[in-house]
Amino acid sequence: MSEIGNDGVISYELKEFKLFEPLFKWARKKSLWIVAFCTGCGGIEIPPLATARYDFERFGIMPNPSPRMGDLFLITGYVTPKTLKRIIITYEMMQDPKYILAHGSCPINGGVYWDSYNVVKQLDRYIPVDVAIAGCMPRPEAVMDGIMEMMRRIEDGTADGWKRYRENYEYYRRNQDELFGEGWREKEARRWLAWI
Amino acid sequence: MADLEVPNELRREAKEHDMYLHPIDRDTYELFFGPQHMATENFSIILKMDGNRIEKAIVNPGFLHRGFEKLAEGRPYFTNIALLLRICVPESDVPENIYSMAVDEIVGWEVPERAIWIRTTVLEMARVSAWMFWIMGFGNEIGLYTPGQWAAAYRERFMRLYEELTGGRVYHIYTVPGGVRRDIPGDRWLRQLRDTVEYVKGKMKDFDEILFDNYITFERTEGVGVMDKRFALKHAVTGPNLRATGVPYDVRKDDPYYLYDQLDFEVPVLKEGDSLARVLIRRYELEQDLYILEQLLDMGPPSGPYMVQDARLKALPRFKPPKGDAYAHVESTKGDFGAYVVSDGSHKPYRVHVRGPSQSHGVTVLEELLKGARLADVPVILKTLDNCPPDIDR
Amino acid sequence: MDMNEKNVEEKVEESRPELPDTREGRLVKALIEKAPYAEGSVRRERRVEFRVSVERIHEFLELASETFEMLMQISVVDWIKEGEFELVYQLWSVSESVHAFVRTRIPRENAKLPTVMDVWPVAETYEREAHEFFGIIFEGNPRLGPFILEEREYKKHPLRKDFNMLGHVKAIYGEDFDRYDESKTNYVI
Amino acid sequence: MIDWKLILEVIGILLYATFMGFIFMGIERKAMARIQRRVGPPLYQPIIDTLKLLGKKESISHGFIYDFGPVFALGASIAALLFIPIANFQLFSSNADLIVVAYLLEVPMLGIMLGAMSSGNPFSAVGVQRGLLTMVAMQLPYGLALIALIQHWGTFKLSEIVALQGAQGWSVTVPALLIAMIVFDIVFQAMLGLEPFDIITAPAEISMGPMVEYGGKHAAILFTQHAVQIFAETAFFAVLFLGGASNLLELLIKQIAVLFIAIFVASIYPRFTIDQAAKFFWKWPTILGIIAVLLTV
Repeated sequence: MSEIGNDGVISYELKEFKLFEPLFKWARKKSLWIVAFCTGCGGIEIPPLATARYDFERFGIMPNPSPRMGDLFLITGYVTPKTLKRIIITYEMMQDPKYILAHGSCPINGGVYWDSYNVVKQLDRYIPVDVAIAGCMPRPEAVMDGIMEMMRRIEDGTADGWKRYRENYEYYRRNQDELFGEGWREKEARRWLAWI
Repeated sequence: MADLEVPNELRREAKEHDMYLHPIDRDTYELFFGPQHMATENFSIILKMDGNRIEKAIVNPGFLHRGFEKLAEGRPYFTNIALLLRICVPESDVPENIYSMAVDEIVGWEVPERAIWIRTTVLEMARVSAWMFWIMGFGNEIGLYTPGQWAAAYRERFMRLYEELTGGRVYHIYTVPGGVRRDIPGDRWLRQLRDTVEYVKGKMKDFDEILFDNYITFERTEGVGVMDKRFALKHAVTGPNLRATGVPYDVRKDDPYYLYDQLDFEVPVLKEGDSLARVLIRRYELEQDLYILEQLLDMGPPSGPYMVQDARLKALPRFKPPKGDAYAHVESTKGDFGAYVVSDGSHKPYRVHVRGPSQSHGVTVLEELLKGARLADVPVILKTLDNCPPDIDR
Repeated sequence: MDMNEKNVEEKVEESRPELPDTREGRLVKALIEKAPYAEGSVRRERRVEFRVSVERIHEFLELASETFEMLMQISVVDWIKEGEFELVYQLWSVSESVHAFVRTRIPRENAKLPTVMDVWPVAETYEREAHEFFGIIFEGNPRLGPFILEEREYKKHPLRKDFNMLGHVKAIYGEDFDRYDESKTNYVI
Repeated sequence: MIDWKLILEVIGILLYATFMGFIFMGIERKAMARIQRRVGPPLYQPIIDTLKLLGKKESISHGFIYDFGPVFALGASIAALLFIPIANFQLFSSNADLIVVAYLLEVPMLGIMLGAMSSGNPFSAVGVQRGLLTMVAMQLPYGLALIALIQHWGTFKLSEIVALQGAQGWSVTVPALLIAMIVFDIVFQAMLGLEPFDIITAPAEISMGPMVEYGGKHAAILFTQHAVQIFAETAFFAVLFLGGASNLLELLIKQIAVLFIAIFVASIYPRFTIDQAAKFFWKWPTILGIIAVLLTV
C-alpha cells in the first residue's frame, strides 16, 4: 500500500507456502471477515444476517471495522462515483486474498437506477467482482447463498478476483481514471490516508 | 444549457470555509470519520481534532445520491412508488405514504376507509421496526451489543408480517396513490400482528433493564450534544429530537392524517435536550406506537374496497392527474418527512421534492453539536440524532 | 381528510381572494396587513399560501418567521417554458399548526436571491442543495459549492429540466443499458 | 547443562496455554452469541481465524518498530505465563514473582502501543492515547488489590500463596480479600479488553484503535498473544483468589468460571468513555481497594 500514488503499481510479496496452502484455503473459507462498509441500501439486510434469525457468525463470518483484516467486501447495493473512490481505496487497503460479493441488481447493471446520472452502471469494470447476487433487495437467504457460493469458490480456487486485479491492473486503472479523471488518487486519496 | 458559474468571490469564500484545504497545524489533526466506519454508515464527517476534543466538524454527505428527484420526473406516477421508497431504507413505507398522500390530494381522491386503516397500520409497523433498528444502532455505538441483537430479531417478526402483507421484506411497494396494492391476507394475519405486538410489549422490560435504565448509558448520554428549544426550532429539527427540547410537535397530532385524530396516544416531551432526553423520548415513543397498534387492532379494519374506484386507474401507465401541487408530511421515527409534488397535467410528475428529516438535523445541527464534543461522543450524537444519510443525499 | 384543493392557475386569476374566517384565514390576514406587497390565500385546512416578489422575499420571510418558526424545505421548481425558477419556501408554524407555501419566481438566467440563513440557520443546507442542483446563487451563503455531488455533476446542475440525463449517462458509462423494449428501439422504464 | 525436562515442560505448557487461550476466546464468542440468542461460531473459530490471518499475503510494513511491537507483546505474555504456577508446574520462580507477573501482564499492551504508534494512523494514535490512560487509571486499584493480598498472606511468592490458600481456605473466604477480589475483577475487565472498558479498541468510535493498521501475519501474532494473555490472566486470577489448582482440570474449571463472570459483565454494560473510565477507576475500585488494605493491616 505504501507504493500507492507513486507509480500506481502495487507491489506484492509473491511467496506462497505451497505446503500449507490446502490448510489456509480451508481456513479462508471458514473465516470470512466482512469489511464494515455498507455501500448502499443493502446494508439494511446485514443486521438481520448477523442476528438471531440468520446468524452468519455460525460460519465464521463477522464484520470487522478495519479493512486491513477484512477478507470479504460486501458491495451492498448501488455504487455512486463518490463511494466508488472509497471502495477502490478500501479494496486496495485490504490484504490478499480478498473477495468481493456484489449484492443486488444495481452493481450488475444499474438496476432501477439504470438511467441515473450518479450511479455506476457496471461495477465489474472498476474492481473485480467474485460473486454477484441478483435481486432488489436480495433476501438474507440469497445473501447467505451468495456467501456459500463464495466459500465453494474459495475452496476450488476460482474466487480469484484479487489475482485478476493484480494481473489486469492496467485495465482497471484505466477504467477508474476514465470515470474519475486522471490523478484522483493523488488529489483525494492522499488526503484520506495521509499517513501512508 | 446556460452554464451558470459561481462568481469567483463566492468560490473563494466557500474554500476558506472548508478547513481541509488548510494545512494541518501541528497540535491538531484531521480525522476522516467514515464512510468506511462502523458508526457512520455511508456518511463522512471530517473532524478537526485538538487532542480528544473536536474543534470543527464538516459533514460530507453524498455517498448515496442517486438523483431520485430527477429520476421521478422521468417515470409515470405509479412507477415512482417503486423508486421513491428507496429514499428512507429503514422505514420505506414513509416515502410511499407521503408521495401517495400528495398525489391523492392533487387528484382529489377520497381514499377508502379500509385502505386508510391499512396505511395507518403499516406506518405504525414501520415505526416499531425502525425503533428496533434504532435500538440496535444505538446499542452498538455505545458498545452494548446484546439488546441490539434481540431488537433486530424482534424486527424480523415484523418483517415476516410485512412479507405476508406486501410480498417484500424491506421495500414493500405497497401504498400507492388511491389506496393500497392488495388486501389484508386474512384474519390470521391480524392475529399474528396482535401476537407480535404483545410479544414485543412484553420485551420492553428487558430493554429497560439492560439499555434504558443502565448506569453507563446515562453516563454516556447525559449532557452530551445539548440543544435548546430556540436552536432546535431555528434549525428545523423535528421528531423526537425536537420533542426532547420541550416542543410538543408531532405531525400525527398537529396535522393529523389517516386515523390519527381518532386514536388515543400521547406525545412524550422532555425538556433537557441532551442525548439522554433523545434516547428516553424514543423509548417512550416505542411504547406509544405499540399502544397505537393495539388500538388499531381493537378497531379492526373497516370493510369496503382497499383501492379507490376510478376509471382512470384502468390504464395505469397513462394515468394523468390534474394540474396542481401538494405537500404532504408524516411523522417518521426520524422526524417530519415531507414530500412536495407538482403536477403539470402530464403522466409524469413535474417535480417531486422530498424533505428528509436528516436534512435539517444531519448537517448544520450535527456540525454545531459536534463542536467541542469528545471523539467518543461522535457516535452517540450521531445515533441519538438518528441521522439517516439517504435522507440527505436522495 | 379535507381535499378541497384549488389549482394554481385559478388562484393567479383571483386578484384578492376572500379569506375565510378560520384560523388560517386570520393568520393570512394578519400577515398580509403587515406585508401588503404579498398575496395570500388559504388552500385548505392547515395549508396557506403566499406569493411574494423576489425583491422583498427576505423581508417577507423575516416577518413570517415570527409566526412560522420552522423552515421545512426550499423546493425549487424549474418552469422551463416560462423561463423561471419557482422557489417554494415550505414553512411550518408549530404554535398554529399551519403549513405555508411562500412562492417566489426568479428568472432562470443568472438566478440570484438573498439568503435566509440569518433568519433560519438551517437554510444553509437547503440553499446549498438548491444551488447544487439548480445553480441558483444565494447571496450571503458562504458554503455554496459541491455538497452532495462531485465536481463533474455539480457543474451541470442535474435537476434542471434542460439537463440531458440519458446523454450524460451514455457519455460516462457507455451506451449499453440493456433496457430496450422488444423492438430494440425505445428504452423501457 | 540443558534442563531437558524444563524445556519440554515449557513447550508443553505453551502449546496447552495457546490452545486453551484460543478455546477461551471461542467460549467468549460462543457465550456472547448465546446471550444474544444466536447459535454462534464453533469453539475453535479463533484458531481458524488465526490460521487464515497467517495465510494472508502482506504488502505493508511501517518499519521495524511496527513489526517488532506484536512480537514484543507476545514475548511478554509468554514470560508472564511462565511465572504463574499452572497446576503443579511452576516453570520459573523468584522471590517476588507476584510483582513480576502483575507487571509482565501489562507489558503486552505497551508492545501493541509501540507498534501502533509507528503506523501513523490517527485512529491508532487515539487508541494508544486511550490505552496508556487506561493503564495509568487501572494501576491504582490494581496495586491496592495486590497489596491487600500480599499483606494478608505475608508473601510475594505465588506458590506460597497457593499453598497457604490450600491450608487456610481460599482468599475469597476472607472478607477483606473478597473486597480485593471485586476490585481485581473490575480491573480484570479492562485487562481483558472487554466492556465496559473496551475503550482501547472501541469499534464504533476508533475502529479497533491500535489494531486498525495491523492485518495478516501481524494480526495473527496479536491474536496468539491475546490467547496466551487470556490464559495467563485467568490463571493469575484463579491462583490469587480461587486457591490455585492441583491439576490442569481444576485450573480449567476455575479459569472458565472467571471468564464467564467477565463475559456476563461485558454483555450487559456499554462502554465508558476514557475520562469516565479513569474517574470510575479512581473512585469506587480505589475506595474499595483502600478498605481492603486497611482491613488486612
